[in-house]
Amino acid sequence: MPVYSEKVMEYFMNPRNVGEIKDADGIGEVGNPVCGDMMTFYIKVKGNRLEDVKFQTFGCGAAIAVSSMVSEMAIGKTLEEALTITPSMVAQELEGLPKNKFHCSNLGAQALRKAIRDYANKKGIKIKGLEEKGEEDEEGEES
Amino acid sequence: MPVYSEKVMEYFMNPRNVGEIKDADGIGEVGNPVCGDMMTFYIKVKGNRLEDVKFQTFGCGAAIAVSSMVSEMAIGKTLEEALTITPSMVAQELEGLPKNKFHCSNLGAQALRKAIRDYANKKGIKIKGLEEKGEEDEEGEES
Amino acid sequence: MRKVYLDNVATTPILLEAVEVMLPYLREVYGNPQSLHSWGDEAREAIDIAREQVAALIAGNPEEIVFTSSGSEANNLAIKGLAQAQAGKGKHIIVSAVEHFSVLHAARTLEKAGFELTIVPVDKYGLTDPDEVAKNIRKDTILVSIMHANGEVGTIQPVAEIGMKIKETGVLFHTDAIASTGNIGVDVKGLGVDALSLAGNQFYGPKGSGALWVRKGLRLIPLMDGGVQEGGRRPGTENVPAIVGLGKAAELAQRDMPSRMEKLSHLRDKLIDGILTTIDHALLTGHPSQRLPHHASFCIEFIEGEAMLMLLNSQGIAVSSGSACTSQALKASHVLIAMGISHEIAQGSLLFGLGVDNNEGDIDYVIEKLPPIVSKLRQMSPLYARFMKEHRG
Amino acid sequence: MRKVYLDNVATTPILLEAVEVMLPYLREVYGNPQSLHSWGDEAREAIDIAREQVAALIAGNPEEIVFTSSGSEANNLAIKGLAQAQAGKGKHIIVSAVEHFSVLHAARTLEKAGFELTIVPVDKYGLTDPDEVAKNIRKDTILVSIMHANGEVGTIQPVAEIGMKIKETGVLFHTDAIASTGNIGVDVKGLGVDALSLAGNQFYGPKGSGALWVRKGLRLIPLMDGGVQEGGRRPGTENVPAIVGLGKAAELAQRDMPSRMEKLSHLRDKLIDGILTTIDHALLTGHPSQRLPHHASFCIEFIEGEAMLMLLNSQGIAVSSGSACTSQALKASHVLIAMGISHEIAQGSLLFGLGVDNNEGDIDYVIEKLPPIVSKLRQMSPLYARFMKEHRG
Ligand SMILES: Cc1ncc(COP(=O)(O)O)c(C=O)c1O
Ligand SMILES: Cc1ncc(COP(=O)(O)O)c(C=O)c1O
Repeated sequence: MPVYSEKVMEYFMNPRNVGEIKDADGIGEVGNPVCGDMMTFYIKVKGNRLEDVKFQTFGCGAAIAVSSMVSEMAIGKTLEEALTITPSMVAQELEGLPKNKFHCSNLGAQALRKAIRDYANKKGIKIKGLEEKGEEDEEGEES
Repeated sequence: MPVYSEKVMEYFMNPRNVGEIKDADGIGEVGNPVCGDMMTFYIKVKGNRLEDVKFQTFGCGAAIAVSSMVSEMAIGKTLEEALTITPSMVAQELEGLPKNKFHCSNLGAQALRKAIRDYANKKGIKIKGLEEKGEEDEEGEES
Repeated sequence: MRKVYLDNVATTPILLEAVEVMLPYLREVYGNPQSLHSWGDEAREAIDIAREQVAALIAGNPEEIVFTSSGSEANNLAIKGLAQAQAGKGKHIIVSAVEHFSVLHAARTLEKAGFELTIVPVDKYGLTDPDEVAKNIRKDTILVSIMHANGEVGTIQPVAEIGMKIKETGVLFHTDAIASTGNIGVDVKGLGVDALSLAGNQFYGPKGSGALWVRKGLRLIPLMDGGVQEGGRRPGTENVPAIVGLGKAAELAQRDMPSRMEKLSHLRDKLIDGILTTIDHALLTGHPSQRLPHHASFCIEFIEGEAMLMLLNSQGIAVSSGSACTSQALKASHVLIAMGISHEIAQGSLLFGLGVDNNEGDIDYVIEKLPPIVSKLRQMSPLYARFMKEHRG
Repeated sequence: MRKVYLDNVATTPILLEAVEVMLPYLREVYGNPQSLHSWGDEAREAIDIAREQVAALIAGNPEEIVFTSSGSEANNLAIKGLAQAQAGKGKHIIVSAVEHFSVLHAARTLEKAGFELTIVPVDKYGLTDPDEVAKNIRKDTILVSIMHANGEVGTIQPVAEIGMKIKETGVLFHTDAIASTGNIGVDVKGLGVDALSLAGNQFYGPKGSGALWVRKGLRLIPLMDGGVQEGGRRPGTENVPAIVGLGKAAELAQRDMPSRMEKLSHLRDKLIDGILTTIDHALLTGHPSQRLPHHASFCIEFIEGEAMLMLLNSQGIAVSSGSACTSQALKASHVLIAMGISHEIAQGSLLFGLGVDNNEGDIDYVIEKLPPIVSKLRQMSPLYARFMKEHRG
């Protein structure tokens, strides 16, 4: 097996927050099945907080574990706080990722950010931390 | 060990006719220590026959076995008969030689021929089978 | 938990009979085959026997066998060694699009060094068209290499037909028979090849053992320089135990081939049936009938191979995948892509290599465990969700 | 009959402890280290441990170890792989005249491909002068390869001094430490090298195991193309049992080196003394003190090596020779010739490689058996007869 940490294995085998939120307040989709991984994040916002986060992921063990970890890290956070989640924080929470799987942790953070952006766009609001990066940057960042 | 036949091993381990004939009637030396093998043949002629043949050999197991076999094949033969001993006859009597040791069987027959030539030169006689080849040819033949 | 090893395409276990004959050469018979004493003799004689056993398996002559340390080495030696030896005659090489990287990348290395390379395509089953090969032969073509059986999709190529088609051109013909040798009948004369690669760990022999058969008289530039081992074609102290084990494995493969083939193709058919009937949107890859008897490969749509491997492993089941995520380079299998399978579907690659140790229970176990794994991953998959919306909702 | 193996320079036996750790990887732990399941995990973990053990023996880092199938392969990979990777900078290579053919002929192959080769001489002990190496470095020099210890004459080269001398030039420095590693202390940092070759069967590890240590960050063009094994530097399914055995042998060598060296150098000195005092016109080859602790080599004048080997073998004694007759090419050892020994005297080459299994009785036995063998052959030798006439008569 890939040399995954126990934490990755746990989050892969028993993923948290899998699924779709039917009436999501924001949806973010990143990746591409051609490249191997694709993630869709759904968020439900209450007040300024992420009341619920769910995901669907097509991809490897790391991609699933990352999605699961990001969703768990995000739930309960304010939107501003959620936007501070970085790929390296995700990797660290997962007790490390194999080198050639780093890009999965990027994808997770990107998908969440995209869902928040979707929410912001729909609401026509500005959120601190969101304007700093263009969408294109997000797709490409650190990968 | 080199893949030697039992006959080669026997003639190497217990070589026949090793040594020098002090008052030899003919002496033939071939080979060159630089190349790995050197043989000296001594003959004693009585009437027209090889009454005794002895050899000294510097060389590998095959060279020693060949010398030993040639000496044994030659003793008792007439000079003309002895000159008909060919390298392949020697190899055959030894039940074969590894490919890269064929040249040893050439050396043995050559050394005997040279000793007979020496005898003929000393006596000023001609021997059938001797005139056919020049000395240079002998050194080089089939090698 | 039941343990079911179905990754015999990656490597087989060694048969105990082969291990047994190796043990003395690991321990008491430790001489160097090049040494001129009885320790050396014993080692050399053991190698000679193995050379005969391997030659017999493929109907070649013992002196035509060059022992190598792996299948990959045999392929590299064949491609580079033959091409370089023929370079005076021309510089054009032909290989198929589904060759193993040890052939394909070796050919690419030659390309960088000034050779010209034609890569012939395959059809959706992974088959190379003999006419396509023949058509591409030019005046300056010196080498054709078309694999005998593909390790990823199991397809058996029409090597004998290609051999016939190109025979009169005099172009050298190599076949990578690493996935096939020892598993199906391989006969160098019947195939009409000039060189053939094989590897012990594909047919219950040891790792670290391989061989290149090269037709007598053919020149070959060695990959490595050094001593005179293997007739000057492959230097380095011989790996006596591995060679001895390879020889024994060859002998056993020859002896047991019919029974192994019968048993394995039966289990394989059961596995293929079981998977195709219990899992929707599963696709058999490779040729449906012209395939290795122990080989079953699929693409399971909407999900990814590595994730399946991990969940199968958690159930004690070992298989392989050609998905991008399972490759170091994160690229989907070039074999599946060459067969026209989309990158998306190639991601769901799953590959079963059955072995002589498997039984019906193993197959039942897989057919029981795989469908819920597929369901679980599909429940997570945005592709599956989208598909369901489009087609059912 | 007593059996005395003194050909440990050709190959050592494997220590039983090393065989023991290999056995599970020959039998039950048969996974492919590249496979993504627990069978693969077990194999990969075993290789990781071996990599640490081998790295520890030479004070390198585990990720700097590239496992190969032999010492010869490691040398070829180093010479060809480093030179080709550096070819953009220059094309000049320096090796010594006494290198093993896997270095010397590899360098010659590069020469044919357009590289330039300087072969630096050695003195009568087989030593390369560090100044001579430094002097030959040019602007376009890219690689120097000087062996650590010579397998034929046992001489240990001043590698560390060469390393110091050429350090500031930035030229890559490889050493063939195949004869030395595991037998004497080898420390890649102390030696100041960029790459180092070693082989398991030179220090009681398995045949079919070798390694190239290459300093982190150095580019290396692989000899073979294929899979991603060994960080893309050496493809082919890993020979797990051999690698595991190599690792264990490395660990044992590190642990037992002082005691082995003491024991072996004592036996060696006894052997050298015994031979030089019982046999006239015998010459110790190589350096009298700067030599491998288990190595004793001679030229016995007036007679030829193969004949001695055969008679020694008939007494149960195994040794080697560098005589022309013992070589396939029928050429005297290039090492002895490079040391200025005449072809005639080189013919009498005899080479003893002592091992941990030897004891005083073995040495006594050789000293008892060798003199009559020498006498017997000298009695047959025309060279000896001539010498006796000239000097006594
Ligand atoms: C110094 C040296 N280099 C290279 C080799 C080649 O080793 P192998 O033939 O095992 O590949 C040897 C073998 O004895 C050696 O002594
Ligand atoms: C067709 C084919 N060629 C070559 C190889 C390479 O074998 P190895 O990695 O053992 O050298 C394989 C391995 O499975 C194969 O299936």
